[in-house]
Parts: sequence; structure tokens; C-alpha cells
Amino acid sequence: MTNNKQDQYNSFYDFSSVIPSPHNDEKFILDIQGFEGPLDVLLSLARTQKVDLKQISILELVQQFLKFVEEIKIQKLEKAADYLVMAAWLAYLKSRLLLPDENSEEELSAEEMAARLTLQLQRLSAIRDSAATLMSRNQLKRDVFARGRPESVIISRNATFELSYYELIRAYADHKCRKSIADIRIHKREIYTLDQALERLQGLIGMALDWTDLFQFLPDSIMNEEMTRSVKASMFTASLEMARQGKAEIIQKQIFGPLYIRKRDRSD
Amino acid sequence: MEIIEQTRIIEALLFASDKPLSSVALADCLPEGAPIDQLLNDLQNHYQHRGVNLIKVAGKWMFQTAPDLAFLLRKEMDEERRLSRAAVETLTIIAYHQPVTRAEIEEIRGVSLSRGILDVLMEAEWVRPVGRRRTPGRPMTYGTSDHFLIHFGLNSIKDLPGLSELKAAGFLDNVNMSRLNLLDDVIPTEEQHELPISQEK
Amino acid sequence: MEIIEQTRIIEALLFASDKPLSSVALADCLPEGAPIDQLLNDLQNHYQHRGVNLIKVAGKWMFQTAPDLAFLLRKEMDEERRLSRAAVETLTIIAYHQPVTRAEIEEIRGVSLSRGILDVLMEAEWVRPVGRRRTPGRPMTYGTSDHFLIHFGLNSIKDLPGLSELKAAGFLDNVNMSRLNLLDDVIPTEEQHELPISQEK
Repeated sequence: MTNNKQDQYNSFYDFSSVIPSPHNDEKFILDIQGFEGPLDVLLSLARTQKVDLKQISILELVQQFLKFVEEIKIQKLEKAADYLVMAAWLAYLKSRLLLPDENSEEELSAEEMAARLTLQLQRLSAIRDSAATLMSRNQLKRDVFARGRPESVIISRNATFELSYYELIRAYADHKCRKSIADIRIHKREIYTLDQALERLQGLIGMALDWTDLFQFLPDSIMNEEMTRSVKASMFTASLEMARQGKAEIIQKQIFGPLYIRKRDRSD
Repeated sequence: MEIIEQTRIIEALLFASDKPLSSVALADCLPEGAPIDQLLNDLQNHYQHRGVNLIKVAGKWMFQTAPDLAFLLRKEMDEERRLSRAAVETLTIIAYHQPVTRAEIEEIRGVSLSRGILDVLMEAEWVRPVGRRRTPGRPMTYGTSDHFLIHFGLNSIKDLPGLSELKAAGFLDNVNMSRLNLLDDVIPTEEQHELPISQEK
Repeated sequence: MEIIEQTRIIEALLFASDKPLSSVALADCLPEGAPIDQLLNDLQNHYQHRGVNLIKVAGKWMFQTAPDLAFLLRKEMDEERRLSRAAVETLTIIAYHQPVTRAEIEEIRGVSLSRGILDVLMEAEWVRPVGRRRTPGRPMTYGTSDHFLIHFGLNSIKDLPGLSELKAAGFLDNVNMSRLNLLDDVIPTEEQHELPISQEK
């Protein structure tokens, strides 16, 4: 690394140079707010060379950019990042341009890199010019006007419904937005279903010979409190259902006492 | 300014205006002393036998379709109907989730689908039944039509933007993305057509 | 029906409409075999030097006030309608490079596309997605709409000012060909598009 490059490296990360100091105050401090990224800065710097973009001196441009980065008052680090990365890249390009060509097969030659940067600047410049040309065209509702009192004509056969692509997409996005707000998750509760209870009770009741406490029939492997409640409720409902169908009899001898159940045959 | 130029100005002003203009208002746009009444009369004569006439109503001037061609104009202005918000939302859900059943649309939207919405969408020829789901009840599934693709200038349903693309384009700015399950962000594919989407359940 | 009568009908239809009409749609209102193109050309000639001109935009026909009278009629765009420089540039890139991906727009401008720019352009209905690139990630590509052509008085994209010069200079070649890879260590491929969110955060 050359000394020069080392200096530049230091100045990039030495923030004392970007924090306003009494010395800096007298200097004209460029504001990066006005620029849209490093390429924008490079383009405006290239234009100050006042030559055809094809003949800009990349070396000089690099120098100017590095100077610019040193001088700017950087308020936001994330905004500065792009500039610093560009500065590092340009410093690298500059060193490659100054040093003899190493003939590396993998990398582009320095001249090639410079040419590409030039092309990119020219392309951005051309697009800027085109944008200006486009905007200076006579625009509808600004320079030229359609009929101010349109009368509805019969034509438009296949567009009975007015809906633009934008409105369509917008509607889906809005739907997603609303969904994301109203997205409430309720944990699925484990339950012992009535069907399960019925199946179990019908199977077991046939094996019992006499009145049996309903809760004797509860499944053995009850995992937790919540499940126990669900099991009891479902088994109780199942016993009522079986009684209703005439498949079982239920008896309760005292309030809150145990429920006894036994099988009942139709033939009884 | 020449007479021709002044006539052109009046012509343009009357054409672009959304209401009838008085000769005084027109004269304001012309050099002082322009023979405004003469110009208007000449213009009226010029258009007398054309498809559009210059007429004077309530002391003001306006262009209007020639009365004998009024049959060309639509009587009712409400021909270009607009879809309700619910209909537009339903349409997008059908587009993104097709083939989709009525029950699934209701589940996705979280409200029941009022009668007539599907009818309107089918009347617009944007939505069509595409088949029946192989589930109990064999419910009808809906999808979008070719007409839908043509209307919105799409080559295929796959061209609809996915969630991440909507986000990137600034459509979902107010959304906390962590709440949108991006893994669900399947860009609509035509392949979905062949698949029963029972896995969504 | 006489030619004069047919001309009157076309004139009335076009004059009454504030949107361009296609010659096919106009022909529907005329007897079969009417020389619609001839009639339109004659009408265009008739209005050539008047205050209102018949022009062809987006492949369709429409009456508009004469461009040279813009100085009289010009209205300032509403504040909200005025586009930012970034939006104007993005629109231009989309117009000249279409179909173009978001990554390519960013590549040309050298900055990431801030949120809302595409949104604004799409809301104005000047820009719309036109399909997906057949590259990994299948990124969405953007192009301009008929509204864009109508707004800027262009018959087709080929009529964009300076298009051939830009092409000759090689500025419209595949954006990736001239990729400089200035700011990224990894060559940005369109795959990144798959999850633009992750890279933006």
C-alpha cells in the first residue's frame, strides 16, 4: 500500500476530519444531501472537467472524488457508507492505474475498469439528458389538452368495468396489510371430542357387568388439567347421548355425587 | 396577431374548457380590440355542417356533437361501472389463490361473500368457474379468465407481483413484515391450476 | 352513406372523447368497408393548422389542442403530480430500457431505488409490470403503458426522442454487460430479487 493510499485510508475512517471543527467552518462544505449517491457525484465532478465525457481523466476524477469525500460533512453513517465504498474502489482503481500492469488474468485491466466507469457515467448522463427531453415534451393536461367536456361515446365495448392494474394490485396489498394487522393467533386447544368419548364409552360399557362410576371409564393417559376437563365434559355428554338413544341408564344418588352408568339392552 | 391565429386560440380554448365560455372570457385571452364576436360567428359557420357544432347556450359558447349524430352518444353515463371494494378484493384473492372455492375466499377475507360479488366478477368476464374440488360437497372452484389477463395486460397469472415485490415497490409500507409470512409468498403460478389446494387448509 | 357523413361521424366521436380511440373501434360505427384510414388522414389534414389537431398516440387517434398554443393554455402541474428527479429518471430508464428489472434501474442510476418511486409511477399508470425475466429469481420487469404514450404524445415507444442515438452509443445494451460492479463484492444477480426485503433491511 502506498503512503498516499494509506493517508487516504486514514482520512476515510478518521471521523475527526468530517466532524465540523473551527478550521472546517471557513471551508465550503459540500452537502451530500443534494446528491443521489456516489455515481451522481462522480458525474457532476466529471462535468466540471468541462470536456467531452469520452475524454475525462479518470485519474483526475478519482482525485476529485477522494477530495470530495474528505470534505463532505457526513451526518449519517449509512449514507456515508456508499461514498466510502466508492472511494475505496476508486483508490484501488487509481493505484492500479499508476502501477505497472500485472497481467492478471482474472481481473479486468485498470484501463478496462476505467473505460467501464466512463461508460457508466456516459450512460447516466445520456439518461439524464433523455429525461430532460422527455419532460420538456408537450404533456397532456400541462401543455396540450384533451376535450374539456367529454361526451360519452358508445364505443368502448369490452371495458364495461373500470379497473386499472394499479387498483388491482393496490387492493391485494391493502388486503395483505389489513390481514397482517388483524392476524391474531389463538392456540389450538387440545380437546377430547364427543365422538372419541362415545366410542370409548360404547366399548367399555359392554364389558362392565353392573352399575359403574362414569369416571371409571375415563382414559388413563390424561396429560393435563385442561384435557381432564375436556374428557370429563365429553364423557358426560356421551353418557347422556347414550341414555337418550336407549343404550345406557344413568343414575345419580346425590347432588354432586358420582354418576353410575350401565348398559341397557333394547330387549329389556 | 392575425385573424387566423386568434381563431385558433378560441378554438383551442373552447375545446379544452370543461364549461361554456363567455365571449368576454375568451376576449381576455386575445389581444385587445380583437373582433371577438366576428371570430365566434365565423367559427360557428365553419363548424355548422361538421360532426361538431359551435353553439351558444345561456349567452356562452361551447362545442357540442351535432344533434343529428346524438345517437352516437351514450344515453346513460353509468355504463362504466366501478367495482365495489369488496369485489376488487375478491378478484385479487381469486387471482392469487386460484383455483379457489367460495368458502376459501370467505376464509381468506374473513367475511362472508355477499351475494352478487361473484356474479359481478363473472359478468365482467374476469372470473370463471374452473372446476370442482375433489372434497366432500364437490365445491365449485373459481379462477381468472383470459379476459382478465388481457384487461390487465398480463401474459400469465405468474406475472402478478409476489409479496416481496409488492413490498419492494412500496405497496406494503405500513406493514410490519415480520407479521407477513414471507414463506407463504408463493408467486402465483399456473401450475397451481392443476393442484387441488387442500394443503392450504 | 356518403363520405361526408362518415367523416362527420368520426369527427363527432373523436371530438366527444377525451381518450384516444382506435381506428378499429371507429370503424365499428361506420358501414362495413368504409375507408377508415383514408377518412382519418383527411380529417387529420383538415385540422392540421387549426387550434385543435388530430394526432395519433399509442396507436390510437385523438383530438388535442395544438402544441404551439401551449403557452396560452399551460397549467402548472399540481404539487402532488410533479415527479421527483429520481422518479423522472426512473421513468426515463424504464421507457428507454424496457423491459427492465429493478436491479437494472439501480445499476444505471448507481443508487438503490427508494421506496415509493415505482409506486408513484404505477399509480400514475405510466409504468406497469410487463412480465418476468427468464433468469434465476424470475425478477419482475417493468415497462411503460399506453397512458405514458398518451401523456407524452407518442405513437409508440419507437418514437421516444433520441432513442436511436442512445442505441447507437451502446447505452441501451444489456445493462449487465457493462456491469461495473462498483459497490458490491458479489456480482449482483437477479437472484437477489427473490427476497428484496432481506437485503434492504
